[in-house]
Amino acid sequence: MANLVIIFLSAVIVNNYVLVNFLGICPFVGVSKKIGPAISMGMATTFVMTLTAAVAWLVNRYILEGLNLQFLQTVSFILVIASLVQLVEMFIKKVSKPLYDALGIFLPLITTNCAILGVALFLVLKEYNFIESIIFGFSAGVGFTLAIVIMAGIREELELADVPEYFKGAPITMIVAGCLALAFMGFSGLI
Amino acid sequence: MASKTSHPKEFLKGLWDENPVLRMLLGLCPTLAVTNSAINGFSMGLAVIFTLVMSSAIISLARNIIPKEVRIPTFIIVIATFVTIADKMLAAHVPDISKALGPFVPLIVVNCIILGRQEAFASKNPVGRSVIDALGMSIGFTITLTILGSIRELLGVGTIFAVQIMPLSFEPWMVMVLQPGAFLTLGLMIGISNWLNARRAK
Amino acid sequence: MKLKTFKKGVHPEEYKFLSEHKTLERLPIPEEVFIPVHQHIGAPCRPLVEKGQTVKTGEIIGQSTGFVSSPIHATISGTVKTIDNFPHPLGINGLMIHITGDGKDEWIKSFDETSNWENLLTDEIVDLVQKAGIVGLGGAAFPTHVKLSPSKEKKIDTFVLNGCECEPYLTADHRMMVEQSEEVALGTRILMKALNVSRGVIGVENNKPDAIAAMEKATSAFNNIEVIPLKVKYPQGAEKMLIKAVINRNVPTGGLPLDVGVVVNNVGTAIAVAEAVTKNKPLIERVVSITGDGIKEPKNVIARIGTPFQNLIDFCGGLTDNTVKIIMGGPMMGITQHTLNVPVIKATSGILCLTDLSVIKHKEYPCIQCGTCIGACPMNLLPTRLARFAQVENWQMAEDLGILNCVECGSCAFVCPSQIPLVQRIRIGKLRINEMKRKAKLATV
Amino acid sequence: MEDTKQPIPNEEPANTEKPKPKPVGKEKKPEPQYLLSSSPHMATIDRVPKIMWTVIAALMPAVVYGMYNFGFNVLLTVLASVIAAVATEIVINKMRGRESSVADGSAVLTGLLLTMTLPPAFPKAYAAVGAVFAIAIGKQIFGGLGYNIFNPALLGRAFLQASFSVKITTWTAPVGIDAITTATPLGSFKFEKIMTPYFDMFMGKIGGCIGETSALLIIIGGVYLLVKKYADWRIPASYLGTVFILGGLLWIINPEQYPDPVFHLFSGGLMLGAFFMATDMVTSPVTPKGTWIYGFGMGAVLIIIRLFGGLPEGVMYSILFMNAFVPLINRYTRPKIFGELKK
Amino acid sequence: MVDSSLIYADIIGAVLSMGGLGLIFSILITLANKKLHVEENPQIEIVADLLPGANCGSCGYAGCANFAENLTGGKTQLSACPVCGPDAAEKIARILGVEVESGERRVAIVMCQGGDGTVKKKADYEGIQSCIGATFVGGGERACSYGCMGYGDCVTVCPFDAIHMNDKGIPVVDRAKCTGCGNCVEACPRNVIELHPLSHHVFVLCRNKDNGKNSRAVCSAACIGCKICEKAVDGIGFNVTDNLAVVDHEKYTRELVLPTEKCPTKCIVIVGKADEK
Repeated sequence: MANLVIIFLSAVIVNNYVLVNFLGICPFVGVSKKIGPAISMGMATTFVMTLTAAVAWLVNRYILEGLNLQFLQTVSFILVIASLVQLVEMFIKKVSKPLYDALGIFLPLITTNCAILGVALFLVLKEYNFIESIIFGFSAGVGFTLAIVIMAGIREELELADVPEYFKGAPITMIVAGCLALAFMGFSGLI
Repeated sequence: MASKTSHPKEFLKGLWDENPVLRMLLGLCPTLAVTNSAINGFSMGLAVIFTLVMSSAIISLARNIIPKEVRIPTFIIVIATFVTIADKMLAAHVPDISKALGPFVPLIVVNCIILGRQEAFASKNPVGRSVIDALGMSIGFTITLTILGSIRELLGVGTIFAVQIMPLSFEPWMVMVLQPGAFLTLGLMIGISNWLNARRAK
Repeated sequence: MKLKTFKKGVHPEEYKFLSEHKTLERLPIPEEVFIPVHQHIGAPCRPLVEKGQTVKTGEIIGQSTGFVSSPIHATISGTVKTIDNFPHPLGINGLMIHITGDGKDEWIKSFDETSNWENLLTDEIVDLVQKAGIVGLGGAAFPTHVKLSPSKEKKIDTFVLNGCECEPYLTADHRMMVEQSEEVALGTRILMKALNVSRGVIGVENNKPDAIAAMEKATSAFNNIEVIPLKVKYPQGAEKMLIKAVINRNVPTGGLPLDVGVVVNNVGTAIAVAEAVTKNKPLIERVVSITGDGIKEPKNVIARIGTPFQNLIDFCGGLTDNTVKIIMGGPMMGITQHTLNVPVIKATSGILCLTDLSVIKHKEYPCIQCGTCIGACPMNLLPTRLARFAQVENWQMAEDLGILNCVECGSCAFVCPSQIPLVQRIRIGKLRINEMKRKAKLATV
Repeated sequence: MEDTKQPIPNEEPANTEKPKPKPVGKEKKPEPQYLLSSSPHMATIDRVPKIMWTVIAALMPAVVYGMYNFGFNVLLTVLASVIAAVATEIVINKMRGRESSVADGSAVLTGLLLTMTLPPAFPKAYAAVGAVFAIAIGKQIFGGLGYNIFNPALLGRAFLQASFSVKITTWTAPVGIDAITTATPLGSFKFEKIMTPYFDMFMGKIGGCIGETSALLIIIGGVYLLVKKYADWRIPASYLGTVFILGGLLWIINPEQYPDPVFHLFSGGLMLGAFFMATDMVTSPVTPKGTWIYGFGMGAVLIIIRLFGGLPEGVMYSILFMNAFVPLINRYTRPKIFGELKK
Repeated sequence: MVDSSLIYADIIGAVLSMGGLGLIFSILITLANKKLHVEENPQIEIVADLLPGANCGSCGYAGCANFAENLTGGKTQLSACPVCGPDAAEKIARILGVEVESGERRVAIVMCQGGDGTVKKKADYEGIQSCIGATFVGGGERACSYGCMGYGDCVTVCPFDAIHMNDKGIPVVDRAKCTGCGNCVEACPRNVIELHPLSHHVFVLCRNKDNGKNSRAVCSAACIGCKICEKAVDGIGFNVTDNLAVVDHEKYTRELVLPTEKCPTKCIVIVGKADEK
C-alpha cells in the first residue's frame, strides 16, 4: 500500500511527468490556453494513460516476454495504443455527444503523443507489477493534469499581462514551465 | 539528388522558416529532455535524421497503396520500425549516449515532427521531394538541438562537446543542465528567434 | 452601541465643514432659465409650448411621454425665447426650453394648503406626485410616482427615507433635515400612506448630529417612524447599501428594493412630495450645495430648476482663480462640466468647484494586484479584474464576473494605489456588453 | 487624508484665464477651460511607489541587523544585488521603449529581498546574477511590475539554489561567535538533531541567511506593514497558523523525531517569508477566501519539505509553489456578489 | 551470438505477433468505423479555408470557422461576410451551390473634418484615451458634439490596418486596404463613419445639425446649412435638412466640381477620385 502511495506521489509531484520528465510537452503547450479545455485534456489523458498502462503491461508480459520479443516493445505498444484510443474515441462519439465534445476531441491529440508511449516504456523499465502499473499510469495522468491546469491558469492570467510581443505564446509558456520546474525542485529528495 | 538542386527551398525551409522546434514547436519533448549536453542533442538529431528520411522515403513510395482510413497506424508502424533500428544501432555503437538519451529514442516514434511530415508532405509528394523535405526538417531539428545543448552545456558545465570553454574559475550554473534550464533556455531561444524573424521581415 | 452600516465601502475625507452650517438661502429669481426636457430616468418630455409663448411659474411646459417619465414645469414667468440644444449637465447637449423672465414670478394659480391630505386615496396621492413632476432628488432622478406604484405581487412593508448624504462636500440634505424637519416628517408620512406601509425608517449618517436631533424631534409624535443613526461610510446613500444598513436586507442582484419590500426616497423628495400633496405645488426648485475650495463663499441655496450654474456661482461670490474643475454632484459620482452655462436640473444636488490644489493628478501605475479595490467594493465585485477584462475586451469574462452589477460608486478607483481609472473602464465594459445584448436580442426576434 | 489637498504641480492652462463672473452668452473673452474627467474625483494618498518604499523601510531593521550580525561584507552583497536589479530594470525598460520604472521602488525591493535570503558569505557576483535573473525572468518577461506570476526575488533565489547548491548552503557564523562556519538551526536539527535555544533564534544570534535570523526585527517590520495595510494580515496568519498546527500535530505524534511547533515558527526563513515574501501583493491572491487557501497551502508544503523532504528549508519553495496556484485560486474563490442568491 | 535457428524463430515470432496484433486491431477498427460512424459535413473545412481568416467578426459569428459552419448549415448568407473577395465568394458559392450576390465594394468614409485647429477645444480631458471612454465624460476635448472625438477607437478596431490618424487627429481611411467590414462604423460612438460604394465620390464631411451660428462657433469646417450647394445644383442631389447638407448619391450626377467650390466652409469634398483611376 505504502508502495502505491509512493508511486503516486512520485509521479504527481516529485517526478512530475511534464515538468521533470519532459513528457507530453506538445499538448502541455498546445492545450493550456484556457482552463476548461486544459481540465478536459488532463482528464482524457489520465483516462488513456491508465488504460494504456494496463494494456501495455499485459502485452509486454504475455506477448513480448512470452515470445522473447522485447525489442518489439516500441512498435507493439504504439500499435496497441493507437488502436485502443481510436476505438475509445469512436465509442465515445457514438455513446455520448457531450462527453465527446468535452473529452473525445482531445483523444486523437493524445494518441500520437509521447506522454502515452512514455507511460508504457517507463513501466517496463521500472518493472512494476500489474496494479503498480495501473497506479503509475493513473498518477502520471494526474501529474500531467496538475501541470497543465496550473499552466492554463497562469496563461489565462498572462492574457491580461503586458508580455513582450515576441515572447507571447510558446516562449512565455516555456519560461513559466521553467519557473514551475524551479518551484517543483523543492520536492526533490521527498521520496 | 537531381531534385535537390531543383528544390533547394524545400530543403532550406526546414532550417529556419519552418524550423520544427523554433517555429513550428514540434518535437519539444526530446528537445527539452536530451539537450543537457551538445553531444546528446546532436546524437538525438542524428537518430531523427535517420528515422525521418527513411520513413519519408518508404511512405512516399507507398503513398498510393495505403488506404486513407488506416494511414496513421501504417505511418506509425513504419516509423516505429526505423526507430527501433536506430535505437538498437545507438545501443550497439555508442552505449553511453544511448543510456543518456534513455527512453527518448523509442519516443521518436510519437515525435510530432515525423508523423507530421508524413501526414503533411510524404504522403502527398514523390520520393525525391519527400526525402529532401525530410532532410531539411531533420537537419533543422539537429542544428537547433545542438545549439540548445551547447548553450546549456556551456553554462551548466563550462564545456561544449566536452571541450572546456569557460575559464576554470567559472562556477557552472548547475540549473542549466537541470529541467528548469531546459525550459528557460528553449523559451528564450524561441522568443529571440521570433524577434529575429520579425526583424528579418521588416 | 455599535452603529449600523453595510459591509465594505470607503470613508473619504468629508469636507462637509465648508457648508454644513450655512443656512438655506433663496436664490433671486433668475433672468432666464433653460429647462431641459430630459432631466430624469426614462423617456424625455414632449414640449407643450412654442417659441414666443408666455408662460407662468408652475405651468406645465413639457408632457411626459411614457409611464417612466415626468413632466416639467415653467420655473419662472416670462416668454419662451426658443427651444433648442444647449449644454446639458448630464451629457453634451440637450433639448431645452429657454424662458426669459418678466421679473414678476407670477404663479399660474395660488397654492392653498389642502390640510386634509389624510383623506386622499393612495391613487390620488400618486397622481398629485406625478403631476408635480417629482423625481428622486438624491441624484438619480428616478420618477417618484413609479416607485409609488409597485406591482400588486410585491408586498411593500417598509419605507426608508435616505438622509445619509454620504457623498463628501454635499450638505443639501443635511440642511433640509435641520431646517425643514417638519416638512420632511410630513412627506414621510404621506409617502408611507401612498405605499400603505406601517413602518418608516429614516437613515442618517452619524456625522450630522443636529439633523438626527431635528428629525427625532419632528417624528417623536409618530412611533411608527424611526430615526436610525448610521456609521459614516460611503456609499451608504446607495439604495441597496442603505437597505442593508438600516434593516439588514439584501436586495438581490439585478433586483430592486421592491423585491425585498422596501421603497427608498431621499429627504429632498419627501419635502417635494409634502409640498405637492398639501399645497399642490409642482417641483420647480431644489436645494443645491455650492461648495468646494474653488468657491469663495460655500452656500446651500434654494434655486429654481433651469437656473444657469453661473448665477449660483455668482451668488456665492464667484470662483477663485485657480479653479480647474466644476462638478455637478458630489466628488465620488459627480459629473464634470466644461462650462458654467449648464442649468440646474432636478438631479443637481450640488455644484462642486475644485481648485488645482485639491484635484488629484492621475499617474497610472500597473495594477499590483493589491486587492484594495476588492476590499472597498460594496457590491463585493472584483473591480481590478472587471476593468482589466474590459480593457482587453474579454466581455464574456467581464460579464461572468458580474460587471453589470457595478453601481459605479467609485470606491474602487478612490482607493486604488495605482490610480487606474477603474470606474471608467467598467463603464465602457457595461456599455459594450449592454449593446451586444441588445443586438443579440434584436437578432433573435 | 487631508493630504489629498497637497499641492500637486499643475499644468492646466486654466490658470492663465481669469474666470471672472461674467454674464451668460458673451463670447468675446475666451472661456476658461475646465478639466473633464471621470468620477470619482477624490482619491486616497496611497501610491504604488509609496507602498514599495514603505516595504523597503520595513525591511531595514532586519537588514541593518544582518550587517551588524555578519559584518560589513553584507552591505556589499546588498549593494551588488540591488544595483544589478536596478540596472537590469533600466536596460529592459530601454529595450522595450518604456518609461523607466525604477522610481516605483519595486526593483530595489526585489534586489533587497533577494539578498536577505542569501547566506552572508555568498559571492557578490552570484548575488548579482541572481538579481538579474529575478528582474529579467522573474518580472520583466511577464510585462513588468504587476504581471509577474512568481515572486521575483524568490525565483532569483531558487535559480541560485539550483545553480550553486553548495555555496548557498554554506553558512558563516555571526560576528563574535568563535567559529568560521556554522549550521542553521534547521540544518542542525535535520541532520544532527541539535536544538538551538529559542531566545537566540528570536533575537537572531544564529547562523542563517542575511535577513532571516532575527525573528523579532522581522516581526516589527511586518507588523508595521500589517498596520499600514500594505500586507494582508490573513496571509501571515494562515501561513504561520498552518505551520504551527501541522507542526504541532506531528510533534504530538512523535516528539522524538519532529521538532515542536515553536521551533518551526522561529527557525529558518519562515518569518521573513510569511511577512515579506508571501504577502507580495502581485503574487498573492486578491480574494479574502483565496488568501486563506494560499496561506494554508504554503504551510502544508513547508511542513512536508522540512520534515519529509531532502532539504532542511522549504519556505522559498512553498511560496513559489503556491504562487503557481494563485491564478486558479483567484478564479475559483470569487466572492459572492452583494445580493447574489445561493445556487 | 545465438544460433541461426533461434534468430529465425525470433523473426517468425515477431512477424506473427505483430501481424496478429495488427490484424486484430485493424479488423476491430474497421468494424467500429462502420458501426460507430458519425456523419460530418466535409464542406465546412473547405469553406473555412476559402474565407479570409481575419476573424474580424463582422459577419456576426465567432470567427471565420464558425461562420463557415453556419454558412454550410444554411443558417446565414455569404453576403454577411463583407470581407470576402469575389474569387473566394465565387468558389464558395460553387461549393455550396448558391448564387453570388454581386455588390460593389464598399469602403468607410469619415464624415468629419473637425481636426485640431479646425474645431474649438472646449476643455481638458483626463482619463482613458478612447472615444467610448470620453463619451462618459462630456465627450472629450472637442467642442463639437456631433463630430469626431479624435481618440482613435476606429483605428484600434480595424483588422486590416486601413485607418490611421492624420496629424490633425482625424482618422483617414486607406481606400485600397479598406474591406468595408464596418468595424470602425460600430466602434465610433458618434456615428461619424459611414460605408459607401466606391462609386460615391462627393461627400458632405460634417455631421453638425446645429444652426449656422452655433456650428460656426464650434468648428470652422462645419456645414452651416447655408443651402448654397442646394441652389448650385438646383436641388437635385443636394438637400439641406436639419441644418445639414446631405448628398443624394442616386440623383447627383452633375459635374463634381461645382458645389465643392461654392461651399463657404469647404465641407463638401471629393473623396477617392484620384486613386480609383
